[in-house]
Amino acid sequence: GGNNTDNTDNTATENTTTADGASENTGATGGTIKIGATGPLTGDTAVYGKAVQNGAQLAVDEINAAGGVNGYQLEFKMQDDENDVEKAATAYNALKDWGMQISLGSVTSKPCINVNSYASQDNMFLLTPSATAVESINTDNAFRVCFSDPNQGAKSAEYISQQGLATKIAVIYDSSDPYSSGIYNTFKAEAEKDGLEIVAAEAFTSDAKSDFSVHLQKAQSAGAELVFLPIYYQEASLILQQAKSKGYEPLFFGCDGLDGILAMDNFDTSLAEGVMLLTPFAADAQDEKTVTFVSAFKEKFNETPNQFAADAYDAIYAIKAALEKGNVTDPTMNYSDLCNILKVAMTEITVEGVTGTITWTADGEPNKEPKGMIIEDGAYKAM
Amino acid sequence: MALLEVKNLGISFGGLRAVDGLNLRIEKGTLYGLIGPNGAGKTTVFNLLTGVYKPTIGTFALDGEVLNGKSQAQINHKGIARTFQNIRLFSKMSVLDNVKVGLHNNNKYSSFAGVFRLPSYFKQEKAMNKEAMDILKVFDLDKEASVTAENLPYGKQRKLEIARALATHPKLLLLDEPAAGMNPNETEELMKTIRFVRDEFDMTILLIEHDMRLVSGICEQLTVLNFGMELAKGETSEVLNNPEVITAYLGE
Amino acid sequence: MEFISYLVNGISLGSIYALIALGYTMVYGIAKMLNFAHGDVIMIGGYVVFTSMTTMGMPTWVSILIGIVFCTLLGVVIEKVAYKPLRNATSLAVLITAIGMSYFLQNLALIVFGAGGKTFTSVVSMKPISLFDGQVTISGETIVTIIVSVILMIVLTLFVNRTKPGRAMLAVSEDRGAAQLMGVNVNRTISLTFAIGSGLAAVAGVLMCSSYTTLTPYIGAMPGIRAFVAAVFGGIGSIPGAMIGGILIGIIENLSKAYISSQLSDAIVFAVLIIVLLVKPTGLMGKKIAEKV
Amino acid sequence: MKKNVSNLNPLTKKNLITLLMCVVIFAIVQIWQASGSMGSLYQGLLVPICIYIIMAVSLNLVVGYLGELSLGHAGFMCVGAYVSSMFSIMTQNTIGNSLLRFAIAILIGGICAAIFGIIVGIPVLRLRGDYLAIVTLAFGEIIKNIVNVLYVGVDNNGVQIAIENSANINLDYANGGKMILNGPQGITGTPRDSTFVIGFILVMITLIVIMNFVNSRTGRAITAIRDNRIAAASVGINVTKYKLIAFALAAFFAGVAGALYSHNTASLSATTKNFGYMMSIMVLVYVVLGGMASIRGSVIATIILYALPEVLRQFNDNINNYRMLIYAIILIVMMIINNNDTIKDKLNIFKSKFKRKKVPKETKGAEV
Amino acid sequence: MAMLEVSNLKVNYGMIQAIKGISFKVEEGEIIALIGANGAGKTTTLHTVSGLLKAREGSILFNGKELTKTQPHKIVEMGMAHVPEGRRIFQQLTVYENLILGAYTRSDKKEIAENLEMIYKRFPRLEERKKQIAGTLSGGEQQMLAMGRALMSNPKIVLMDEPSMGLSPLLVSEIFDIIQSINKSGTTVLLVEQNAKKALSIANRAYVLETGKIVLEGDAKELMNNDQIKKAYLGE
Ligand SMILES: Nc1ncnc2c1ncn2[C@@H]1O[C@H](COP(=O)(O)OP(=O)(O)OP(=O)(O)O)[C@@H](O)[C@H]1O
Ligand SMILES: Nc1ncnc2c1ncn2[C@@H]1O[C@H](COP(=O)(O)OP(=O)(O)OP(=O)(O)O)[C@@H](O)[C@H]1O
Ligand SMILES: [Mg+2]
Ligand SMILES: [Mg+2]
Repeated sequence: GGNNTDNTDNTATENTTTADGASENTGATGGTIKIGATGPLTGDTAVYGKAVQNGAQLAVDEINAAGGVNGYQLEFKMQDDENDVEKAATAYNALKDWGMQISLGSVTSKPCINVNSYASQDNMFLLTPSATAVESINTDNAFRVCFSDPNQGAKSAEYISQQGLATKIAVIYDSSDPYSSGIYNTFKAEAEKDGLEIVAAEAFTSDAKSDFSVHLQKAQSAGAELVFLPIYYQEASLILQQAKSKGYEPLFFGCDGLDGILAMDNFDTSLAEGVMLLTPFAADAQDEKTVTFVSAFKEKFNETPNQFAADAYDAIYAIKAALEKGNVTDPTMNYSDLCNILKVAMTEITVEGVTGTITWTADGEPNKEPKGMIIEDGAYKAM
Repeated sequence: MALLEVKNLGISFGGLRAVDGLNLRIEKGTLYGLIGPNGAGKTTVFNLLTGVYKPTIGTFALDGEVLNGKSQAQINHKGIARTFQNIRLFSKMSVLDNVKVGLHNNNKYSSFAGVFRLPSYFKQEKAMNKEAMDILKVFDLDKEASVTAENLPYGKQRKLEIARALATHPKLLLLDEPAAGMNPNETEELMKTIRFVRDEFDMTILLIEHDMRLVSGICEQLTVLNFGMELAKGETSEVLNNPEVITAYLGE
Repeated sequence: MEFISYLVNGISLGSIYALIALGYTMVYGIAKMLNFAHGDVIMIGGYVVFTSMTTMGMPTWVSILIGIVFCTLLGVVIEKVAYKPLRNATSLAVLITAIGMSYFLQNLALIVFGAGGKTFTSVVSMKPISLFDGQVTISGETIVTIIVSVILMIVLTLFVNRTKPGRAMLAVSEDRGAAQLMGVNVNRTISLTFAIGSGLAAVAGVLMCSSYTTLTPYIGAMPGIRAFVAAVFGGIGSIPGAMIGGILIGIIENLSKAYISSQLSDAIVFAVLIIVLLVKPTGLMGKKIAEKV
Repeated sequence: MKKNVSNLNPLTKKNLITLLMCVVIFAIVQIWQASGSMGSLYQGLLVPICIYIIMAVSLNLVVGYLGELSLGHAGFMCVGAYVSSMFSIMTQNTIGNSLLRFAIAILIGGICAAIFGIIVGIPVLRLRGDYLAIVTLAFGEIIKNIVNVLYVGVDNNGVQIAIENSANINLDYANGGKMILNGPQGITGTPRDSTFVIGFILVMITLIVIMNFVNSRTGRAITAIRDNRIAAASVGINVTKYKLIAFALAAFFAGVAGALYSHNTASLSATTKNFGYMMSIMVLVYVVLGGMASIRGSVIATIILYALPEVLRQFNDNINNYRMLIYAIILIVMMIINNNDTIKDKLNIFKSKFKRKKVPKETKGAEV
Repeated sequence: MAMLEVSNLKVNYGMIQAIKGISFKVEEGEIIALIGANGAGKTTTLHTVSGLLKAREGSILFNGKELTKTQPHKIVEMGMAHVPEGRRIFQQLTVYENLILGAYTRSDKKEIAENLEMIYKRFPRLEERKKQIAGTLSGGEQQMLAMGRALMSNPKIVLMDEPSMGLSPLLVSEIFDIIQSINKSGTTVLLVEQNAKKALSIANRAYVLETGKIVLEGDAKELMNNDQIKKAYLGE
């Protein structure tokens, strides 16, 4: 099936109009293409979902203001999946009823796997901004903007050994989170190859993620010179604070999950002094693209964007590029036909995004370079 | 051989010797009374005989089989059933179901047969219903068969407890203050019922009661407890005229 | 030496649980309900203090006071609106309503304060104590938390056992009807219990956020459960039990992370709880249930 | 009186109505689906609703009939989900008939969950009241935690199991070795065998089995234990044994629900929300709102409460964005309406106005 | 004006009407007996008077104040005590704590202590067991405790629901003596009893309740000689 014209029971919001209605009403620029995403908008990972929502919305608004894509507009809608696989499927279905033609998949890995299992069945084009697990995009309709877990883990180990940052390394990771444990696993494998010694690998779970005294103590006792933190910034901020209060001062090294730490409300940035991270995006970077994005985002949402927002922003621009590349001029096209065009176009485009210059391989993985960043005086600096 | 043979039975709670070296012999078919002042240890004797408490000393045997140490359920299997001083019904279940729970071990079929409604289910349920109604009739409760137990007035709840205990086909029935909360007429009626049960079901009954009308009316033999120890025992009329019993228990 | 360090860390984690468990056990012991929203009142307390201290720039002690007053009122309002209509319903019905209330508070906070984490500024200015040449440090927050929870434990124990409203609480916890026959105003007593419990939640919120400084709408849920476990561990309704239970849970959690497995520490904490309850079926300090037949 | 004796089961009629209600709902859904006007959202809700009906009805056996508060029901679901999923993945190539494979997977899931129910039940059921509740919660969390550190793979040497680290498992990847359960990453690639029809059949089986069970000798014993443990023991009921039976049966169906769950999603992992205490509590909400010891109530409450926040999705953003807040408020309001004495009284009076005619019939029934 | 005046009282349990419009009066200083068979509605009546149950209709005036709209604890404060059916003692508290809770509405420490002494004198067993957890007392001991607890509030009127239930014959006589003596010292008594003979022998007047209706009332001594009563309630 897969046509979006029969969603009559859909209550229209100001800018929601059915596709065929729009082609008549909006005059010269005809119709809209509907992009949907699922992600946690409630629950304790809501901060990531909200970031994606805002980042994508910003890009959509910018594109529409600049005249849209090939003469038509984009429309974006996000449904809450509570970071739950079952709810993600429901959210995806709700978006389909709404008339979604392109999916941004899910924000988080596990739900994205489930959403993509439906999307691939439907042959719906899927471009997730932020689901890192390998399996999230293991079908030909699916792509992602962020790095995959193995990619990040391996890159981090490589970077640490190449730069000679340390040899004795401790890892603190979230064993209940696929993102975190995924990076840890590949980091570990790569680290062994590169001659790094993991002296302590301490896990925590989402049920007990505020007390890190034991983890830090073990790292310290094992003589770790560098603590690798493949986790998100909210927990990282606690780790930094607790390390400081016990007087433990190793190097801290993280991945893209750490980005956002400086923007936390009331965060004492001196705690993060010297923290290094390997991330494709840094809100404090001084290049023009980033500066415009960050200031537009701040103005619109009164918040500093993190990498989730940046990835989502790039995802929308990538879709725009692919639509243009594939020369999609009919916004009423059904999602399956659209997918056939887009999945070819994706491999042919280059996006100059805020997370770097990106191209895609046919298996959906992005090619882009992470930047090594270090926090100095409360701001990122390229290393 | 006596049906119930209690030898030197005792239990203490902390420092308190609630029952202290009790001896008791009850012949089959007797209506036996256990009386004594409040806190003398009568209910505790029942609790020992039904396995709620384990005795610290002494033994008791039913039909020659020593039962102390066994669980409540096992003791019931062996043939002792009871009622409670503070009524304990299955309060949210119907009157009929209360009695059917009493029949639990007499009309057996497997859980499997129950779930898949095998013929044994229908056969046994039918038999259960019939017997339960018969027992209820004895206590004049058959009209209330479908009433929820907790909505029965107090006196009828007491009767239902007896009916339920009887449904387990005991050899020995222990009744803890069956007439409490009944007026003289109701007590009279209860006495008839108890006698009827004894005769009809060939039952041996041990009962605790403070209502002397009932005690003197139906009990054939008595043991008087005081401070956990035997104060007197023997034929009812004798015991009730015992001066010690009068001062400790009956008053003038 | 490491062991001592783990122990100290465990105690400091446990003291937070203990503080939360005190509030839990009050409501739980008296109103006979699992107030699943307790953890979320703690979270609200954290936000209120954060807002007045950081956003509005009020002095610390004023902020704390505002937090306590706010939470106390919140507790009373919640009780009036959601729990009081269920006074004669089963305790399970109230439990479910409390869960509804928990969802409500979380989602409300999400909308009002946003999903992003905020960093709480510790209200404790005490310097950490350093032992054994700095090998073991005890943070100021820990010391304050322990002192506060011990004081609260004593005050609450005295209150419940020695004062008239306290006695009313005991009566209400056993048999509301009979308590009324003694002249106890059951509604007021339960409201008072909630007021105290929620005030304690505010204190717990402030101290928890001072130790673990990230503030999100969901920070209350998990410590709430841990504190509930602690309260049961110590014996339901026992105030000193809640304190001891909390500290022990903290210690067990940290020692098992340190010496057994950091991944399995949740399982270990719960396993210890199960074992203790099997040996002592009413918790460490719980009264043996007297049930005469 | 004769009539009463021959009428073996005064509850049969009530149960038949419940079953009939389910069949009617099923038929309506089928027609709706066939007409093509049912949106993806609703279609997607069908299997989950079946899953949670099974969960709620089985939990009602423990909470409503046995009278013990269990906060770890999701733990048994977790066992069923993981075991059945692993089974299906391993036998995907050997058992060609997906229906047969799924049937076996469901059975295995249920049985393993029941075994866990017994293992958990033996110590747990000695405790009482809130202590029992917390220990069931604890067991549920332990199951969840263990599943998260478990690594299971297969290769030529058979099934291999390790804990804590994927590196602890030496799989011969070169020769088709495959990691099945990958710690916190969980299981991916379970065949999506669950369908609404299968879900519906399982719901019906669950309902029939549990209804028959509670209306049998065993069920009566269980209800008796709930009402008065000491009295139950006094009439010769082995309290522990019957508690255990109820617990194991409930766990079995939770396992079945778990199998249905895991075969309805492409990725399986154990978090607080699914398989943790949050899910146990969510199911408890259905049970309590539907009414203790009311199977029909559980079914209806599950349908309404599960669908509610999802149905709110299709409204405009003002509603959609606040749907969890709305859900919370509705939940509280429903609880109050259902359980407040004054409101109940008013409702009763209201109802009796409609039922006037029926009253004499009822009294007659009681007198038979 | 009567101390307690109940008129046209109706009480329901759900759909079932348990009290079907009864009226009775208790004058200050009287002992009034309320007798009736099982399920007649005696307990229901007392529960409604002390506010534990809500009346459907009718009024209850206590010293001129309407009780049907008054909360139970206020009623206690007004000077009413209730020895409930089934005793309802606080099982997990000690005997002493139970008694002290009885004096909850009072704050005169010294008089409370005196009152306690008086109770201990009347029920020496309670003094012996003052530290025992009340739930482990024997049935009769619990009955004494329930009685003692109600008297601790120094009430103007006390409602007693079968106070002699479960007591030994010796204690039964004693309980009735006690009732008489507290009555002499100025407490009005509304007494529900199955032991109608004893109850009527100490009461001034009595009411007979049958299935929720008052069927007979009058002077207690006269009722004792009423054949109907003799037959139905005295077992003669
Ligand atoms: N579990 C217990 N713990 C402590 N003391 C107990 C316990 N059970 C009974 N007692 C005490 O043992 C004594 C005997 O109690 P029991 O209930 O047997 O008395 P009884 O003879 O049945 O009295 P009554 O006629 O008043 O019911 C009482 O003093 C009681 O307080
Ligand atoms: N909670 C209840 N729900 C429904 N009906 C009840 C309830 N309590 C009592 N009843 C019914 O109300 C009527 C009056 O009961 P009540 O307890 O007042 O009688 P009573 O005169 O005190 O009897 P008894 O002498 O047995 O104590 C009875 O028919 C009883 O079945
Ligand atoms: Mg006794
Ligand atoms: Mg009564």
